[in-house]
Amino acid sequence: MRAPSESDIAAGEVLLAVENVSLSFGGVKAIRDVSFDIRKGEIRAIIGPNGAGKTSMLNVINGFYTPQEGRITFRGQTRNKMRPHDAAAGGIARTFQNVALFRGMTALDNIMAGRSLKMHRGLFWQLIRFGPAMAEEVEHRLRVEEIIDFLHIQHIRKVPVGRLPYGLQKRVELGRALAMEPDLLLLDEPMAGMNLEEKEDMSRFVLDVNQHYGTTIALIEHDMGVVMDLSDRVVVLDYGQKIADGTPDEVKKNQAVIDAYLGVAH
Amino acid sequence: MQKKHLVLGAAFAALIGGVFVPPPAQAQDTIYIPLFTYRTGPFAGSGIPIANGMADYLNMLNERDGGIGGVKLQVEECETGYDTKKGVECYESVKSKKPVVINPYSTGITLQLIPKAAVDKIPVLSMAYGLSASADGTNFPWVFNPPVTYWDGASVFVKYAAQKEGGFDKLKGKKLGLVHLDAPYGKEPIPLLEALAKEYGFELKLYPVPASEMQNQSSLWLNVRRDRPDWIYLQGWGAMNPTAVKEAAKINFPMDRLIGVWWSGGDDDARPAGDGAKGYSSLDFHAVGTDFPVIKDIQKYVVDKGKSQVQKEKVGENLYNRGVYNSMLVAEAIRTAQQLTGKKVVTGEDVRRGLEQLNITEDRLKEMGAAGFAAPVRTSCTDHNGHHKVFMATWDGTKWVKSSDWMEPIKDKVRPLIESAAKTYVESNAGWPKRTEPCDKSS
Amino acid sequence: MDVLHHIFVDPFVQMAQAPDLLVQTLWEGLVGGILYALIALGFVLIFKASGVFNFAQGIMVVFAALTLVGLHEKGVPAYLALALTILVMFGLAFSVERLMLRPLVNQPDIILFMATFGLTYFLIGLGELIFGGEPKVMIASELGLPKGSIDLNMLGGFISLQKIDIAATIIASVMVVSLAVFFQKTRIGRALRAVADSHKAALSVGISLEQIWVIVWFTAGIVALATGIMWGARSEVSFALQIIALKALPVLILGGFTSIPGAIVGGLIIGIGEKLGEFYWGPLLGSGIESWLAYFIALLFLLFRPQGLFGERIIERI
Amino acid sequence: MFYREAGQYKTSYAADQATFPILQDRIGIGIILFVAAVIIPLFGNDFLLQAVMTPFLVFALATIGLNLLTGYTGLLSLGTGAFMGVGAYACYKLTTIFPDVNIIVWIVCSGFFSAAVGVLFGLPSLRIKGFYLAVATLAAQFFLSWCFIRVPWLYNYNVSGAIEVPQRSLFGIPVTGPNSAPVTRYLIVLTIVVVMTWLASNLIRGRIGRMWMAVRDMDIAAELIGIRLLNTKLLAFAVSSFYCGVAGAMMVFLWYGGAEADVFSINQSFTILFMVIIGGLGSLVGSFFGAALIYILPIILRFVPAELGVPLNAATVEHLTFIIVGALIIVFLIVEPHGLARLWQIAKQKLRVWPFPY
Repeated sequence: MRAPSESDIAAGEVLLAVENVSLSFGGVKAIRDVSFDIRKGEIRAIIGPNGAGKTSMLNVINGFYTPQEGRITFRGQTRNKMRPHDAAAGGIARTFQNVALFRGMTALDNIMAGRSLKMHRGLFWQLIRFGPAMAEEVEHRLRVEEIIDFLHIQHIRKVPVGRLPYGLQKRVELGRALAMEPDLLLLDEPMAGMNLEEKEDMSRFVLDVNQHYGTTIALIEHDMGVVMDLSDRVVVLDYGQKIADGTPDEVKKNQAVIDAYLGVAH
Repeated sequence: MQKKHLVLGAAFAALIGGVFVPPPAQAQDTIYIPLFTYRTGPFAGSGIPIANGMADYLNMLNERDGGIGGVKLQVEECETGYDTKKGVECYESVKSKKPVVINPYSTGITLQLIPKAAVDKIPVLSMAYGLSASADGTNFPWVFNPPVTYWDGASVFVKYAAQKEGGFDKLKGKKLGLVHLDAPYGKEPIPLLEALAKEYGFELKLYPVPASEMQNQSSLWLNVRRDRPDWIYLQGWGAMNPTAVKEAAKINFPMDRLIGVWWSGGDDDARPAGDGAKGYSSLDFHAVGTDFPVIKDIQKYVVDKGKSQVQKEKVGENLYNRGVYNSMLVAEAIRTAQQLTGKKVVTGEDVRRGLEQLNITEDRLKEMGAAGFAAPVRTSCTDHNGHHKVFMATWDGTKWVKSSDWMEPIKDKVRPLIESAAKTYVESNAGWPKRTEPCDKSS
Repeated sequence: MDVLHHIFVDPFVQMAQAPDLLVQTLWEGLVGGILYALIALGFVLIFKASGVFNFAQGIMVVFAALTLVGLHEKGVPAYLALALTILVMFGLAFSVERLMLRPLVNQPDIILFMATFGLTYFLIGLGELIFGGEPKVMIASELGLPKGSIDLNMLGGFISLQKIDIAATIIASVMVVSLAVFFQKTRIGRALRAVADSHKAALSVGISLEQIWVIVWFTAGIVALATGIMWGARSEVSFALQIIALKALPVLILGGFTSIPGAIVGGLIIGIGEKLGEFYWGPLLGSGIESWLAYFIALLFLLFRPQGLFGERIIERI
Repeated sequence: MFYREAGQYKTSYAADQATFPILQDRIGIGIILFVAAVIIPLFGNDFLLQAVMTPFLVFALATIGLNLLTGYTGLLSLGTGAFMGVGAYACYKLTTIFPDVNIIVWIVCSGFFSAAVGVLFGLPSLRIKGFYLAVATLAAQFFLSWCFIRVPWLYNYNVSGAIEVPQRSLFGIPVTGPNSAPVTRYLIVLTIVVVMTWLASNLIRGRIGRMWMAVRDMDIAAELIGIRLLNTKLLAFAVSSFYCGVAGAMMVFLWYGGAEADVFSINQSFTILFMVIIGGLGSLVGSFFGAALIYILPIILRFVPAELGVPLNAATVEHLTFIIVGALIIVFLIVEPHGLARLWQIAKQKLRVWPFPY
């Protein structure tokens, strides 16, 4: 089913490595000394109970939070501080737990906005909107239309996203992230609040993205079935600590994971 | 919901459409005098009594004499709120009705109208306000600012201070302060005071009050307290005046050394400070009170008949009488124009000649029922102001009383400054038209 | 070098040489600051309970004072006029809730903010229509407020304390304390605090949201009336006052939009800061810097502490 | 019936991205431009040209300027008046220093000066948001107002402290100063406003416009898709102030013919903000509606009592105008918080299905 075989990934080059990262807000420790890596071409799941620090982990990866300790190596470059737009320029895109679309804009404009980094015509040409500027606009529009076709959202192109149902909003958000043509795509609960059918659609999109574009994906998800089906490897967080890391099957059998999910006292 | 939208849209469209309705046509047998007034806004306190005085005198002429020379006056107020934008709008809206003279009643609006006057052939009468330089009739044939300019006023202040100190030579080393509104109007006297400071060797201290801080002057007056100026000249307007007078009283500044320009001499300017303002003087060029036949006539023909907006007890207050005085000048200019042209219904061009040949003598004042109300006024083709005499009015705790003789401005200092300022104005406005209007022989 | 000397040395030398002027400046700043704080307090009350940034607070000050003086002019005895004015302010609060807030509930902040702009225009027009645009003299003595001043000869000069300013300080303090007690001790007060956190919590106390809005707008109206009386007695009652009300904005920035102590402390900092700035440093720039100094103080402060003096640090989440 | 897009297929993305993709809109705008550029100059009287249309267009341009900042980028500004002032004073200085350069060049160039000042005062916007930012812009407003009075160099040390517009000509026809015909000035204002509106509409539909709206709708997400917040916000300040600056220069040179500092006071800022909100945040066509309603409505209200023969004095009318405008603002916000632009959309939607109810 998947393009790269599991053994490929096992041997594959590391795209992003998280080493000994700790993050705290005031006195509250959100992440404690967590290390793991994401290899090129894989689908990596991050799971854990509520409040385990999963979203904080994604925020650290794309530079929205700066960890107090530890370092992050992305495509061979190590850093411990980065602005989010640098992460985006480096090829990290993401979607959000609570849809973070630009509500006042149409679906098309939202996805086009995802291509801001790839467009270069300056203020003058933008004002004239003629010649090179129009050519650039049309060129990127073509790419965006491909994504729109891919996600089957042609009919809502010109609808302001604030008026769309939740499931479609999630899809538009995925489209916006794809428009950035990222190397690493972070998905924060892409299937939260969806019905079964929508979940299946979304799962297929995630797999297709991984296969078609060869995009590396890190995702947070609560639906264990989805996680086990989709992901190549899983890292489990609980109370900000890593408690397991491995293939879906390994993790499923891990006693610490079972305890965490069943709420055994520490 | 949807119906609401439709109704709103329709109402909006109707309103937009309304503006294209042409203004009603004017009857041709009247003389149209628009009055730009401000009964609203932060300066309404000064604007209301003036507006009442101006309107009441002209209405009285209509009621008593049937207008001027048998022609009814059509008086119409246009509310400016002392806002330049609305003033210009007023001007544009009255322009088509062939006004014979415009009273802008704001220095800001006057400045906008000065260049337009010559083009539209409508004279501008900015009575003792506006651009001092426009007293030069050679360069400003369409603008008039009798009876005095701000520079005359400031020179009288210096003269008065010198008198009290015991001569101009005693001014040397003294400190004279100017508390002024931080706007073109307030800054107007500065060049003259600077020139006089050089001449007589006194030190000039400036205390600007930003328009937004008119009611919040305590730190400024602390500065006054620190500098201890010997005399203070107050060039304020609206809410600034009463606050300044109160603050002066608060720092124990000697009130007899605080002199206001004529626009700082409203009853409402001094009243809030009550007894504290006793001794505060302001310059003036017309009398206060109702003991003049002309004011009595206004009461009889207008106020008592309920044809005025004024509160009865406020007739005769300083700024009310100023409005009356303003309208007297307008009426006399129209009368002069009628004499010069032999026409009954005069135009703006005729009234410009009338304003230029204004000669209100003592006898004429008596005829008007205003003997002792004001000093004679005379203008000429070159001198559109006259630089007439003013006097001091002092607040006695409840009203203004005349407290000095009529004092002549230091005309030989003011006039050259006016001419050079007029020249600068013309030079900086490339293409300023040369005077082409012929000068009438003095009658 | 000379410039640096003027900025960093001269003013302090002056302060030391004429301590009476320094004390007087501080006093003027204190009184000015209290009045700013009172205007800001009205903002805070409403913002806390309804999330509305009430631009009309400044005009409410003028409107309240104008109503009071206007009624007195029409022959109503002073204290009765005061009572009637309070009634008018209640009527205003009631109408605002009924006609403006209720239909606009759940709209974005900027819309409610704009609506209070509309209210400002409306009240300016209404006030001038009923009572006329002339500035009026505050009926301070009729209300039993003291007149005159106490001159203290000390520090090699004199310090003049206006009795009305002393009264303003006392009344403002009493007002703040009673508001604090009201918020802490009474059932309605607790509900008001609850509503700031969660609208449901307020409902559980048994008070409807609508009632709470009427109450806070009414309270803000009374604060406005007190401010109007004080400032009116210092200068006069006129619409020019509304420009000064804008000074409450930097005060709010300093103090935070929801903190009552913040409004007070912010008011004092702005009041004293701008008076000191104008008096000692203003002449360097040709005076009149008071018109923008307060905003610059607030701006500088914001750059270092964006959440205000008493505000909590906001952690952004997504 | 008549207003349908059905049947109008686009065959290229370029056509889909045109300024007016629907034929009827193109016809409509053509008619409006024809009326504005031909009918009004031919048949309008001076009052209509000079006191209604010219100010309306000037305000519309300033409203577009503020709308780019507040409506499209979500940054609240109360300093519009001052930024307009910078444009006016810059234009005055430029034309008095270099009198031979065409005045229209200077009117447009003066926008660069206010853009620079706008960027300077926009710097705090990185750390400050919402109402807090409004205070930063208030600082700009009051500080610049103070400068206009206190820096005599700005008004060439004129004794009056005001700037007076010298006469300047284009092809021998006076375009500024008292001798220029209202119709000339109106046509120049119209041209500048039309061109700049077109440019603005290009801008907001392209990459930069999308970046602005992204920052407005969710700045965090915008940052995570690679938008540099500070640059984007400063660009918005610059372009917005540019528009306001040109509007300010036009206000003084092509409408007032002279001005004192008071013209650019805080009240001007509030007026423009009203226009933006009433017209509709984030709508160019709304900017025109807003400017029309707030500027022209009071003028009409002034005439209404006179036309109906109701004897009201000027002051009462003014008071009533305040009351009505205030009440209208509230009513509009209640009925349609998204401004007149939304009403316009709804009307178009209705037209699309007319005469059927759905």
